[in-house]
Amino acid sequence: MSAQSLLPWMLMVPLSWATLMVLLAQQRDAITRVVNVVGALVLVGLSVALYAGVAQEGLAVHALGGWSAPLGIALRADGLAATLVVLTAVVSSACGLYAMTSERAARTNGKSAPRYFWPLFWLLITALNGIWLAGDLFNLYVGLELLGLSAVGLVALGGSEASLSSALRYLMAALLGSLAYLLGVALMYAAYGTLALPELAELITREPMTQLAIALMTVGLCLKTALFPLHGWLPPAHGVALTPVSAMLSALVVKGSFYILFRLWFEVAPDVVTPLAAQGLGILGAGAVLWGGWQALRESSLKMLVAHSTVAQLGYLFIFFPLAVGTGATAAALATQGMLLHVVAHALAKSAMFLASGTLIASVGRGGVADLAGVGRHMPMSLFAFGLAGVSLMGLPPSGGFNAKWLLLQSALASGQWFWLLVLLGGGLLTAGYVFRVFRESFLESPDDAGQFTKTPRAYDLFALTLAAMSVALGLASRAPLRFMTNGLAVMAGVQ
Amino acid sequence: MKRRYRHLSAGAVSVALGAALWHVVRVRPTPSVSVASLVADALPASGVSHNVTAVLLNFRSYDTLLEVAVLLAAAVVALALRDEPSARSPAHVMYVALDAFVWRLAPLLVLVAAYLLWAGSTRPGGAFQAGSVLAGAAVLLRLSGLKVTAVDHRLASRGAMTFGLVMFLCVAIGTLLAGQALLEYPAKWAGALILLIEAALTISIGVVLYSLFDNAPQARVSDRESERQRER
Amino acid sequence: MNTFATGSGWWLPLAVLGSSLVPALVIMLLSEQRQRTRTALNLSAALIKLSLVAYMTWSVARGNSYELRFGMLPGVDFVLRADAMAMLFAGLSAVLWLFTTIYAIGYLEGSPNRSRFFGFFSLCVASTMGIALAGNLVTFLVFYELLTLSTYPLVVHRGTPKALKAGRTYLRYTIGGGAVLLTGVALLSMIAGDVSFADTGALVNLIAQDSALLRVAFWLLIAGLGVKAALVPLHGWLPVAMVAPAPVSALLHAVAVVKAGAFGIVRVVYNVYGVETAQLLGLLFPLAVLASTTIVWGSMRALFQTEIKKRLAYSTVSQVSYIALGIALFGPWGTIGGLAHLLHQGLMKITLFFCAGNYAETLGIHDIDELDGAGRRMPATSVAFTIGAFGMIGVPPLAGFVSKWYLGLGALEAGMPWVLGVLVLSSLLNAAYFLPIVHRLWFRPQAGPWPDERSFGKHETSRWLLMPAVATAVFTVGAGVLANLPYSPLRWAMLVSVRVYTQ
Amino acid sequence: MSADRLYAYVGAVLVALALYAFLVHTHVLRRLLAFNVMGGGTFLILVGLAQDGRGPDPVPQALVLTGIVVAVSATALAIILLRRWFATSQTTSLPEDGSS
Repeated sequence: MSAQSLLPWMLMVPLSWATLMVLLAQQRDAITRVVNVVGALVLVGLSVALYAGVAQEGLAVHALGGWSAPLGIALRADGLAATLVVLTAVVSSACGLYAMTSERAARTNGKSAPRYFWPLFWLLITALNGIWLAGDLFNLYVGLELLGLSAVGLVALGGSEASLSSALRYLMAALLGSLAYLLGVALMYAAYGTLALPELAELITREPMTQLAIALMTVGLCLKTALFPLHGWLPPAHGVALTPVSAMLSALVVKGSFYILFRLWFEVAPDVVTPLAAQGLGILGAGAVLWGGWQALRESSLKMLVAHSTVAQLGYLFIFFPLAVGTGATAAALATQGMLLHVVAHALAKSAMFLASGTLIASVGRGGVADLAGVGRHMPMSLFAFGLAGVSLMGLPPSGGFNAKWLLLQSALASGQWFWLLVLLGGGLLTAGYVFRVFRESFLESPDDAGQFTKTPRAYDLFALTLAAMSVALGLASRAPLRFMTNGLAVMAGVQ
Repeated sequence: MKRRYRHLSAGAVSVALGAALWHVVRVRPTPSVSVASLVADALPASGVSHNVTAVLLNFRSYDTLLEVAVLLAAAVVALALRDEPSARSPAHVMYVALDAFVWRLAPLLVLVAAYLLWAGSTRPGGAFQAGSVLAGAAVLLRLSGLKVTAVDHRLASRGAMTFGLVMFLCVAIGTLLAGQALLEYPAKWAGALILLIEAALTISIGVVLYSLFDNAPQARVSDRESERQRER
Repeated sequence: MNTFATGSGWWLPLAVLGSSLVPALVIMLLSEQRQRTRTALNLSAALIKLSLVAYMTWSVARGNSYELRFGMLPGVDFVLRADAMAMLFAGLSAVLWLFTTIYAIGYLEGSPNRSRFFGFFSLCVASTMGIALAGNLVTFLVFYELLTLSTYPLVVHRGTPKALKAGRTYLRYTIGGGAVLLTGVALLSMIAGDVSFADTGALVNLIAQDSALLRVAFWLLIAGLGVKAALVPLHGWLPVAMVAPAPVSALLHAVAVVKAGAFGIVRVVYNVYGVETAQLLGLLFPLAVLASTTIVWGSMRALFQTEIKKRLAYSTVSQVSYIALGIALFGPWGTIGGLAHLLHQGLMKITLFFCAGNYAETLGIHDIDELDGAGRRMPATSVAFTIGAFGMIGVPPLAGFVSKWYLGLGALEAGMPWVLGVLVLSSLLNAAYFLPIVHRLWFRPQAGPWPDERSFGKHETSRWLLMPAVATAVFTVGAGVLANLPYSPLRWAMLVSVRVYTQ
Repeated sequence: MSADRLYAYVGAVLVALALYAFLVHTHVLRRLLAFNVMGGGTFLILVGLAQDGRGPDPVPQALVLTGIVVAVSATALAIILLRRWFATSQTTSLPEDGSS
């Protein structure tokens, strides 16, 4: 099965599973569990096969419907897309298994698990794979919508009043963002007559309609990636949702719109975007790092703390723009490698942290950070998983987060922009502030903690630990994956 | 944000956007690529004679596939947030004229839907328009108090909702298994396959759009109010 | 550069690291009751590590070296290399870790959270080994930060609000220092690419165009390392961290954390910059001044402390700067003095901490004025304490004297006679704050009942606690008297110094 | 000034007006209506600009069809969430916007 023939299966499998799950919604727990596990295994297997295929054959392109690009839509998979597909498969499988375990645990002690979780779960994965592999501007729009709606649905499944209001706020932001993006697509089609990304990359010139289109798309995608000051919708949505849902939202969903922004700025229209605009995004990113960190420091609920940390960590991704636009080839290459490694390392670490936090909250019974006193003795492994994930988020070695911060630092130094160096370091210290704040609470030995911790399934720790360990292991060997991820990217042309 | 401040900033942003769009629209773009001509050339091989339907269900059929998934996502969330049967009140609106006409009108509407579906291959029409007409008919029947089976958690209703997507997937996976590219219909079967998909989609879209109307939570203020009073 | 591990005998450094990483994870998973398995695992890990390090030291002395290298980052390799300098610190750590493990097993008898403690304890030794064996600056940084992460849970092990507050200060210093060190390493890597410890002096040809950046990078590195090496303005965390249990404070002050900082400074001056380049850039003199002020400042503050562990903490602040002073004295004698003191101070200080722990554990003594007449009650511990104290003062023929002697020679050779004055002054100050304690131990009658006495039958204290203290005291005497034996600390320091200066 | 160009101008005005309404109103249903009007304006621009001086082009019309279906499902989802939210909290605006 060549990579080119594997591409459509990356979409057909999750979409078929989503349909299957709608039909199986009423069946007994055992059947849905088996089907889901099989689905996860097939998804991971196929994505690894795609990764290997792209590694051998390079760029894989699949013309859908047999129609070549400007007429039909093409699925494209380069190193970056293949890596993100594997990342999606791994993180969503871990979150899915976590959700399955919590469903079984909820059923055993009488509570009812939210119905119709699984169709939305598989639709979310379809949308993500659709976005990573898309080669067409309008197809990205439909992918973004599917991503937005299934994510909002998953947040709303929480059932509480707070989850409804945050789902509604999330939907409002998502809709506005998609419309801004669609307006940009409309202008691009009017100006160039085609929607296929490779064709657009060749045709594009710097003229008012294109600049307005790129600006609109950037605003829309920044709103969907919750860049500071447009981040208001993210903390409540990620903080209130079910644990596996918030893990997938923070790790993958916000990265989808960022991935499109990266493709737009660096693959399609590198010479339309101005260094000034990039500095603007960088300053907003710096604002996100500082504001998100500050909010996380003062947050009293654990999951909201982790959600604010997402806002802060996304700020790092936007600091990449001033380091890569209008700077030398080496600085741009280092910044790109740093940013892409941060996308992967953050996805692994943040999902591990959310799963670990969910386990701690389930065991303590209350969601506050202050309520964690003495949990260190009863739930050592979840705390250890939280710690490992914290190490990667803080950018302390050995971890993927550290390597990403290292590359961004090198790029800041190579391009002589000292300001971003200070922001990166300051962000790391802020992150250390709120991660160790959680540790300080949980190491505290409260005398009266005589067994008021409820028993939680041991499997929870396994999933959180695996993801956290992968993020740390990435720290030891990130040269090969990075080389694979970045070859063929336009921004790396100068260095390869 | 104080109200006045909010108005001013919103006004500024909208005026800026409007002005930018206006400025950009004034100049007539001259793109070098014309996909319209490509569509015209490839139309004979698409299995339908109407170019929009050809684009929708052959050249860019992948978009349509994802779009049906979007519809299904909304329907699934509607099902998940559906009121328990006990809390559902029969939305019965007493319009004498409506009652008199509706049971004569319904078969006509179904006929119109069938026509729209059939016309899709040669003239503007197709699955979405036909599905909407069907859903409209169902809503009219529901409003006039006639007993329309609810789209609830039963397998039958969930089956009907996903029927269109299932057929679409079967065709798509079929093309893959036959060694073709995804959704690459064999030349001589293209027309038939498109019609098959369209028919299945019509039913599913009708059911989904009706379920989006029917499953919306009833906002009966009465007992909700008392419940919130006790809560405070 | 292929990414697979390369270099001769690459598995040996990995085995040394693995001998503490693997037990760390296994112990973490052990349930609290499995006390015997945990002790067996700890001791066997320490013994395996000791034998591996001994073998490597023996073969490194014969000239061959071991290296593990693979691609960690674009443009940066993960390198573990066993050269003479590495075995110096690795040897010290392996030996003292064995004793600290034994001591910790005895000390934590019956207290909660021991699996967590020993898990992070082994993680800590793994990072110390990593620091010793690191082959380039980035690998050193990786293990340097891992040390911070693995020591924090040990400092806050007791879980009391006081311990957590100390932990917070500890973190503020070490994480801040880490960020400064990271900036220095990043800056240096930008200028000179992947900075390896093997090809020292590579920076000399860079002096021409960016000597200013080299200076900035040097002081960033020294500031980052100075936090853990407790140089004056950055030593605040050390006394505060005394709230931790005794084996942890012994570990922090004699073996791991403080030495890591000092060893880092050694690596930066000798292997990163090379002594000649540092001299050319005029970096050694300010370093000597900084070290001297720390020595005097530490001793002064130690005078006024009333608690035993606080006094020992400030004594460490001053003693570690001897090492920095030795390095800053340009010339082989200064190097020998500095490196020898790195080993000797480890032996002496750990003896003192073991004894302080024994007093606290068996008699409940925490303050100096409660020590009256303890010599009679706990003779063996008090003899060990006295040996340690005399060693610190520099009384011949103990280890302390040897290193101070060579430091003196180095000062003369480097043309900085005022350093001799500093050495003499600090020795007097050492005497001023150690002799009163020794006097109380032996010549003062016991004044009333011991604060919280625990009897151990006919032994003065539990064997687990006594044996390490006595052993390290014997080592201190040995390092002094038998200084000329082939594998003594002094000879090894000479070997390293020869290799540094002939490269 | 061909008819298509007129659609584009009208679309631009609609988008601006709808954006103003979307940002100003706190009642979620009003914001939804604004969203639909803005969608309409965008579709007008999409078809108007693409066909300005080049005759009817099926691709933008197909895109508009897809866009409409997506807009319908998004609006339906928003209404369902709003009614469920109203049922539990008796307010028609989001918490931070305050009741108006």
